[in-house]
Amino acid sequence: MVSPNTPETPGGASSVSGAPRSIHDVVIRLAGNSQDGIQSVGGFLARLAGRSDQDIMTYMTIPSTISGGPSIFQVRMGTGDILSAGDRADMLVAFYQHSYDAHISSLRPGGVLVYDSDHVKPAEGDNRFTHVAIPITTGTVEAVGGTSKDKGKNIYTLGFIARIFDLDVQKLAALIKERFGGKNEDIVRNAMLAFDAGYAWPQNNLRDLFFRFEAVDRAATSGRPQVTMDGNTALAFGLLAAGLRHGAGYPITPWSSIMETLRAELPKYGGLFVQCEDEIAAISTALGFSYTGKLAVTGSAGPGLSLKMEALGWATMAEMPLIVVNVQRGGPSTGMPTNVEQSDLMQAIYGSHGDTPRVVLAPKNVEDCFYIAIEACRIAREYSTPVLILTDMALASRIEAFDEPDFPKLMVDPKPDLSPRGADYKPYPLDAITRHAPPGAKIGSGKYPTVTGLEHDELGHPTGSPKLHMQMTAKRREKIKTLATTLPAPELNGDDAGNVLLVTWGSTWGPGLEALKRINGLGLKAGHLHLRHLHPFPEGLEAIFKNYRRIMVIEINDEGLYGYGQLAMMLRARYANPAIVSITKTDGLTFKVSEIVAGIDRYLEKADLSAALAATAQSSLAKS
Amino acid sequence: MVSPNTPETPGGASSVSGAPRSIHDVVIRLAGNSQDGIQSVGGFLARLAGRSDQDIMTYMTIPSTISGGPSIFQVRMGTGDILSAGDRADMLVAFYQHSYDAHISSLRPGGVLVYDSDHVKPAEGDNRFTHVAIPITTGTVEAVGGTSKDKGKNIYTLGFIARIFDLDVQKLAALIKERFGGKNEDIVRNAMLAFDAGYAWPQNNLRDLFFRFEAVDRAATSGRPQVTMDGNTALAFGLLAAGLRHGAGYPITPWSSIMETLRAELPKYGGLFVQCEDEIAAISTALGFSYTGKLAVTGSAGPGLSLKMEALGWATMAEMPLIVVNVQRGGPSTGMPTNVEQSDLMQAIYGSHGDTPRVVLAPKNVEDCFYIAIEACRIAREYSTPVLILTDMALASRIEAFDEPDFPKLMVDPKPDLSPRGADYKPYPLDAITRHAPPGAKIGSGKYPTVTGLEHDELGHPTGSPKLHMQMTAKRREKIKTLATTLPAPELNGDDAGNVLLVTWGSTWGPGLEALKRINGLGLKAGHLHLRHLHPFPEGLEAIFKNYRRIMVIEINDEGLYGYGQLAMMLRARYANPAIVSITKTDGLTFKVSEIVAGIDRYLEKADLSAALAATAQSSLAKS
Amino acid sequence: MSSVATLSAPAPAGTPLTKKILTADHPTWCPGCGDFAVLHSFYRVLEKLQYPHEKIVTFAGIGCSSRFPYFVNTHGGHYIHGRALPFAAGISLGNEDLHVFVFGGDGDGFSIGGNHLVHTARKNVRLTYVIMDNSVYGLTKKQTSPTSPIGFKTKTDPAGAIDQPINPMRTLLNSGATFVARSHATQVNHMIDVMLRAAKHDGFSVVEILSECVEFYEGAFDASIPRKGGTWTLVDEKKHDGTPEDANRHDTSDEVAAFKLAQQAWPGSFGVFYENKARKTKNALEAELVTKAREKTKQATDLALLQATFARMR
Amino acid sequence: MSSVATLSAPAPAGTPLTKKILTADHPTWCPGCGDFAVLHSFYRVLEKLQYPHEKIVTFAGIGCSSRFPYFVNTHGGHYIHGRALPFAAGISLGNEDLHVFVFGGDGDGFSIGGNHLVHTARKNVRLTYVIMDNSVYGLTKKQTSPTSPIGFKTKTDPAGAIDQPINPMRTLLNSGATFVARSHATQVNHMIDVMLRAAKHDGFSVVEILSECVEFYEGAFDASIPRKGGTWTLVDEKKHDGTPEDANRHDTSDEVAAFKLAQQAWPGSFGVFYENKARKTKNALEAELVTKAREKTKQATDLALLQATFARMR
Ligand SMILES: Cc1ncc(C[n+]2csc(CCOP(=O)(O)OP(=O)(O)O)c2C)c(N)n1
Ligand SMILES: Cc1ncc(C[n+]2csc(CCOP(=O)(O)OP(=O)(O)O)c2C)c(N)n1
Ligand code: SF4
Ligand code: SF4
Ligand SMILES: [Mg+2]
Ligand SMILES: [Mg+2]
Repeated sequence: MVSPNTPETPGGASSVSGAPRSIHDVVIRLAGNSQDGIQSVGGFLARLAGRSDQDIMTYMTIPSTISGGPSIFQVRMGTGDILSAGDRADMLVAFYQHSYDAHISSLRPGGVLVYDSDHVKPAEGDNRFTHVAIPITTGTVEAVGGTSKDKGKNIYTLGFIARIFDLDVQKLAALIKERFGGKNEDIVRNAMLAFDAGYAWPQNNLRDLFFRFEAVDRAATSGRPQVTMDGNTALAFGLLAAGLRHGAGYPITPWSSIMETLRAELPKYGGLFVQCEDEIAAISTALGFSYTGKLAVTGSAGPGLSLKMEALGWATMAEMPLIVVNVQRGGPSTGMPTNVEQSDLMQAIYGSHGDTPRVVLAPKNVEDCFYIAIEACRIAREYSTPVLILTDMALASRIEAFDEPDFPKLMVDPKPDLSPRGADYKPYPLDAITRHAPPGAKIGSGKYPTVTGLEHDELGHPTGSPKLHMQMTAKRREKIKTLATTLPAPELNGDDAGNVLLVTWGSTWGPGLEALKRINGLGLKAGHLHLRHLHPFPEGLEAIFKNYRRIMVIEINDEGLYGYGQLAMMLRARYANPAIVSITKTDGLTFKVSEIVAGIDRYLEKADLSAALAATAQSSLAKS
Repeated sequence: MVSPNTPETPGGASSVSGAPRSIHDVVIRLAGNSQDGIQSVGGFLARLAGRSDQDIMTYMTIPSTISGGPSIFQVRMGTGDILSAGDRADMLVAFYQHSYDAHISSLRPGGVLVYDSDHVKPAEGDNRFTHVAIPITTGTVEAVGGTSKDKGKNIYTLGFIARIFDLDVQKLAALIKERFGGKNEDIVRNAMLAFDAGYAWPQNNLRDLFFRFEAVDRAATSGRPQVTMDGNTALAFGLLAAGLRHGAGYPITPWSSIMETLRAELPKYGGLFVQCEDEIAAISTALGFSYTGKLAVTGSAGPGLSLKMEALGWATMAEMPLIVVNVQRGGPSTGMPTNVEQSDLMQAIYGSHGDTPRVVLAPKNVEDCFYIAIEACRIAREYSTPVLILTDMALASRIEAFDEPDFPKLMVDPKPDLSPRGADYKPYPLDAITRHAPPGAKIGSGKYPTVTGLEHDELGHPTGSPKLHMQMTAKRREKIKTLATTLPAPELNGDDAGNVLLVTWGSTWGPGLEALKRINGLGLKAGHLHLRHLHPFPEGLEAIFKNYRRIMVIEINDEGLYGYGQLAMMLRARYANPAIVSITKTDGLTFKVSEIVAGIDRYLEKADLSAALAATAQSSLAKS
Repeated sequence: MSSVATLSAPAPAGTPLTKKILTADHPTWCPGCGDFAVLHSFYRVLEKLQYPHEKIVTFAGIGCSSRFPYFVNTHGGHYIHGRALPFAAGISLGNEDLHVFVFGGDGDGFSIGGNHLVHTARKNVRLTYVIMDNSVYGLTKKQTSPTSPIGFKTKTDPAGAIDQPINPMRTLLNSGATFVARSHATQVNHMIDVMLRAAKHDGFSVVEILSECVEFYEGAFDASIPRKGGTWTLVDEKKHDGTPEDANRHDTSDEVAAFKLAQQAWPGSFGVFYENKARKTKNALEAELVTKAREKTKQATDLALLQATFARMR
Repeated sequence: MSSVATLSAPAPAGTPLTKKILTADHPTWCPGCGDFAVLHSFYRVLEKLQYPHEKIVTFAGIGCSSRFPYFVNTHGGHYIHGRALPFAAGISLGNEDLHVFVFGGDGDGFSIGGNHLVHTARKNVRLTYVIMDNSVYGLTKKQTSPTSPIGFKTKTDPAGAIDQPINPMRTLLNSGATFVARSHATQVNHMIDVMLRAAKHDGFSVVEILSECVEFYEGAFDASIPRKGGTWTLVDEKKHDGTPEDANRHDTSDEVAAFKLAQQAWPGSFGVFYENKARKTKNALEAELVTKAREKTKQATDLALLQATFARMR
């Protein structure tokens, strides 16, 4: 069984011997109700993959009803890089009829349908898939007794999945014990009973459903063990590693889990996180922390970000360092709170009134959520500026495995500088980047500084001077331009010249890169550029762009009044290059590789493909 | 005495006979303290000009101290179009030494310095100017008695100005009586005494300072009498003429005077204006009014606009009509509250999270403040959308004369449509522009509509459907694109092809057009395009742009990280045309014509000018 | 526009408003959520009032409780978090014929919306506001709310809440609201009574209803549920019957007495704490401004007014 | 970070803080503005307190009164309109050694900032907040404020204000502030006394000062100025001397009594209305969370903590 996402994998032929068939990766979709704890099955598989040096990515939907209800958890695991959650499933596990009805279409032809024969009746004579009937409910009941069956079903399922994919049972058992360890013995025992029952079941029934992941050595990697977590967790711990110890926020999906993690963790590090009455109070309190020399974080999702625009403008004017996290969701307004979108970029850059240059970064995957948080803190401190991190709903909630960070190397010491300042100290020197003297620091001149949102002179006192307004506006702009000159060259994949350059930002990195492989595989000369730094841009993009006939910017937002998305707008304005075009969508879901490929196809002309390839490429592009 | 702003005017030679010399227009700067009531002198001159079918423009500075202090009032009056307040003054009236010191540099060489000889000692032997010493203070005291001298000085000044420029004394006297009419008789008498004394004074002293404005017939005009007012007043009455009867706001300079006018006027029209606790409550209350079918206005300046971004996003999502006025001032943050800037354009378009297409308009002068308000109301109603009006501090406070509007033609009837809706009524039809049924309207189907900020189906009920999010996002975008197709072609002045196209928006219209005349006068083939519709753009700009070698966008904001201003950014992104460049500044003052010309000069190459003109043009461009 | 304030008369003979007619989408609330009972009671209140269907408006902010308008088949909507009151003020002042009801939660009303409550209430804008207080943030899945008691464990206070909560009744009394009552989602008849009185009050009326969040704060209000061993105490209102015992009864016009009720130990009493029938509504005050202004201008037409004003600016 | 709450000791022997040292820019206020006296009194308070110069922070929002920090030579700043309190909470919670003072006006504090007042106060964040109430918007040149009395003519109420104003003292008491006092800009010694007590209070202390805007609301507070025929009534605080007359004196720990003071007819009394020395500050509560957490983790280093956490996520 080979994932359609990786056509190049050598699929072993079916064997009656029961010897496992070798696979590269697999996409399993579990469809049930949120009460069934299918998320935890995904969690176990994810952590197992992590501990087995396999790569993994998960994807889930949150029911729109408050009271729970239909929900899915999709896990893609395998060896080598996993770049997206997979366009379609290789295996679907359906717990209920409604799960089957809603998700059978997501199963690829030739895929395996596993269903709870106690609840589901698949369509008669549908021979597109391998049907596997398992009495999940009764099987669980028999194993653990009627009482806690709903608890058991997910673990039972984990059992037969472990058997089918020849997973490491010792490690799984260990994970289960860790997970339920805290609770009383029975729970652990019940869980193991359910697991064993599920594991035992297939042996006598599906000899021919038996797979094993190809072994690949991860020599290339750090050698440090892998950890698995979602993007919000990674981001929160990135802030901790960066020495950030203070924050303030107000709950909103999908930002809340970051503030909840920080609220729970910070006291251990001697810090604190304040839940405020609203988002305006939150950014204000965070700025108060930063003012005392303790770089602080605030964050939210769209609606909350809109409320922070005035205070954020103050931060630029007063040149106060601050980290602002925006976990993007479907907009506008309350929009689609549990869907993904990348439609807050323009606001991040231009949402405040006046000329307010500020820094905007975006992580490309879960691991990058950790590292971008560290970079954001460094930039905020070095340039005394607010830094926005634009992550999104998809990164926030999905689980990935990545190498444990090299903490001893990374850790930053958070101490504020309260040393006395010299007699010549000025908060807003025209000839240098602002370095605030926090309260508590003696000022040699005896003249204490004022931070302010009014235009000001070098000492922070208000001014109506046209000259000073010009100079201070330039000061605030130039420091961000200086930052631009220090940014690393962006990641460039594939051909360094050709017909097409795919440009991505944020979580479209994975599908974008996978799409590149797909079209390269089809013989199209193309590259892929990913931007983590969205404002300011790194230098040298122009030189890269000129090597491609078309620059296609892929983003999850609207084409707008003039036919391009938000990053595309920024790039077109800066480079006035008509070759920059857009591939956008607004369905609130992450990009499927096939959608990107279809988008590319729309822009291609025969001429783009060598005579030889034209036929195949064109057609297969269109099909794929 | 000829204004440097109009080189082509034929200046008559000095005459001893006392016969007046003919002039085209004059720039008078009155410099004193805000307590001296010099504004009212400006006011009188402005209204006189209005009543004399002369054109006029005023300009004033507001002291940054709360307690008043140094202040100026500059008035430019004359025949024909007055496009800017004038780069330099032809006459300076200095009340105090500090006034003289601060403003003598603004007087053009050859200009006339009038100073209060009781307070001012001009520099010894400075023969750049005609010095005229008038004992304004003692002169006033003698005329009206010591008591109320500070009150009288300004009227005394008005007197000698009337004499020097041969102004219509009857009309002035009438204006003075109207102004002080309400108060007791003494005040009117004292005022007239002061006026007469001032008027009498020059006769015996400055025979050779005697001017008269050229007569020009205003056949071209509507024939309706002129009115004189500032931009905020014009905007407020434009809203009234458009049938707007409801509003809500929170005070902030320079928006306050609009809400104050509306609060005072609306009850007469059966409407009301609510002062709210903050800007968020204000836009919310205004949206509540609009929801009942009564189109409403809210407004503010930068800081308040930043607070409205979340609710404004709701207005786009719920498709609720609304007028939002932003009287732009110096930013960012609290910035420079009494200065002008055009730095809120990007926020107006992109300040809310998510994809929130909305309409943005900007008036070009005081008269246009009136007409753009009417257009904004029409668009808001027709497209059920929020419309932002970006005016600015300069337009808000300066006085201009313009033809009284043709009210019978203009008036709009504000009645909301409460008629019963058919059984097929839907608030958010996918195939038509939303027409809300206000509460009070019966719904035939018996299914009452919900307005919401969540993504929704055609009946306004929440949805998580990817398809509907795509369709509704398109619905919100397409209606604005439809509006774009209906917009009138923008105003194009000068050559319709050539080296340079000047592009302006908002209050830079006047200086931009005057700059065009200047460079045309120097033989440079150039045009001037003014945009009143900033989002969406009118169609056909590309066709215009291609007729010029360089498109220079003139705006009062920062060049940004990449070297262009905010409108330039929008145009570069849309047309990906590298010929679009920027002329920006951030000194918080309106553009001087000479600054624009210098800006143009920086971009010009010899090649841009015919061999013949090269020398003159180049040099004079540089000099002017 | 704004005519002098009057509550419009019941619907003319015709199909009466029934729960069936008033029912819209099926509520997405968790089974057992207290909000169901509030919704049911509201249907009953509208059945009793029989306002013209098209003149009823149901509005809300954001939260589980704020989903209310989707479940009531009237004109209405779902605004942004915490700002429903100023929006509703616009509705009430924009059209005198409407009956405006606002629903929301403790976070929506006391946290982000706290200031709008005060200013809408002090202005006495005519509308009825119902707060469904579950002492937790429900929709966002269990964070501390301004009414969460100290020690309550939430995702934002894993060690238990430490900040002193607000006293909701005291806050409502201080806001300047002219009708302030308290009820409980387990007491349907009581809810109907107070909501009915609130709706009939000519001014800003507010009802705080303890409505349990079974998902994230089970048992929050057991102390006031008899069948769970709690005590249910009603406010004993003055009957003005001149009897001696009446002297000790609660005078709903007495602010200090109301303040003392609000200061009672948990779970306190339920019923109407305060009622001020004298204060004019903002609706009426603005209408008077219009009347005065129109008299001054001798009912001049809009056109005449504008022309006269501009003539003065010649 | 946050060590357990303590007010830091007076400056070590050295140059004492004097008005001269504390004076910064010359105030841009109108001649005769009440705020001058408040500024003068504040200098005197700092002279008495002798905190280390660098540990004093003066912050404000926007308004005439909020220009205060420019005129005081300490660390400080000028934030956005109405939000100075949450900013100041960050300062106070961010560094325990600081002495944080916030100044602002009635519009800044009761209109746009009203909700922040409540939530910063109920959390009892340690700082001192001084409201200079002139019952008008000064900086924006005479619009109605939430404390403007009915009938007061302003640019936004040319026919006179019609909305019921808030009762500032009642609002402050209800906010949950643990020290609430009232003073008057014409009574310098009284201002110094109450501001001094406010500064020494270990918690959220707030002082409302009637400070006349001579430019836009002349004579606003004459009713409490003896030389203008007004009456100046002091709060008669309990001396706890066991004397019979002491029984009738005001007990600053009695909320109901304080509420009654707030309900007095204009111009009412001046002095300390309420004081709660028992309630813990948020500063202390957060510090306890840190202490408990650090004990649980046996004072592990940040590095060790992070490594252990990630090990659990393998
Ligand atoms: C501006 C903004 N901030 C935050 C949120 C997220 N949010 C939605 S509802 C809610 C609070 C819900 O609590 P409550 O008002 O008590 O209603 P409940 O769900 O408990 O009924 C929050 C924080 C939002 N939608 N908008
Ligand atoms: C967000 C925002 N809204 C409005 C303003 C304009 N503004 C500045 S100060 C002020 C109110 C001033 O009144 P108050 O707080 O009483 O201070 P005072 O000037 O009377 O001392 C207002 C509305 C602003 N600066 N920012
Ligand atoms: S989460 Fe709580 S408040 Fe929300 S619906 Fe469920 S039970 Fe009700
Ligand atoms: S306007 Fe009023 S408050 Fe402001 S400085 Fe002048 S007197 Fe003081
Ligand atoms: Mg709640
Ligand atoms: Mg004030």
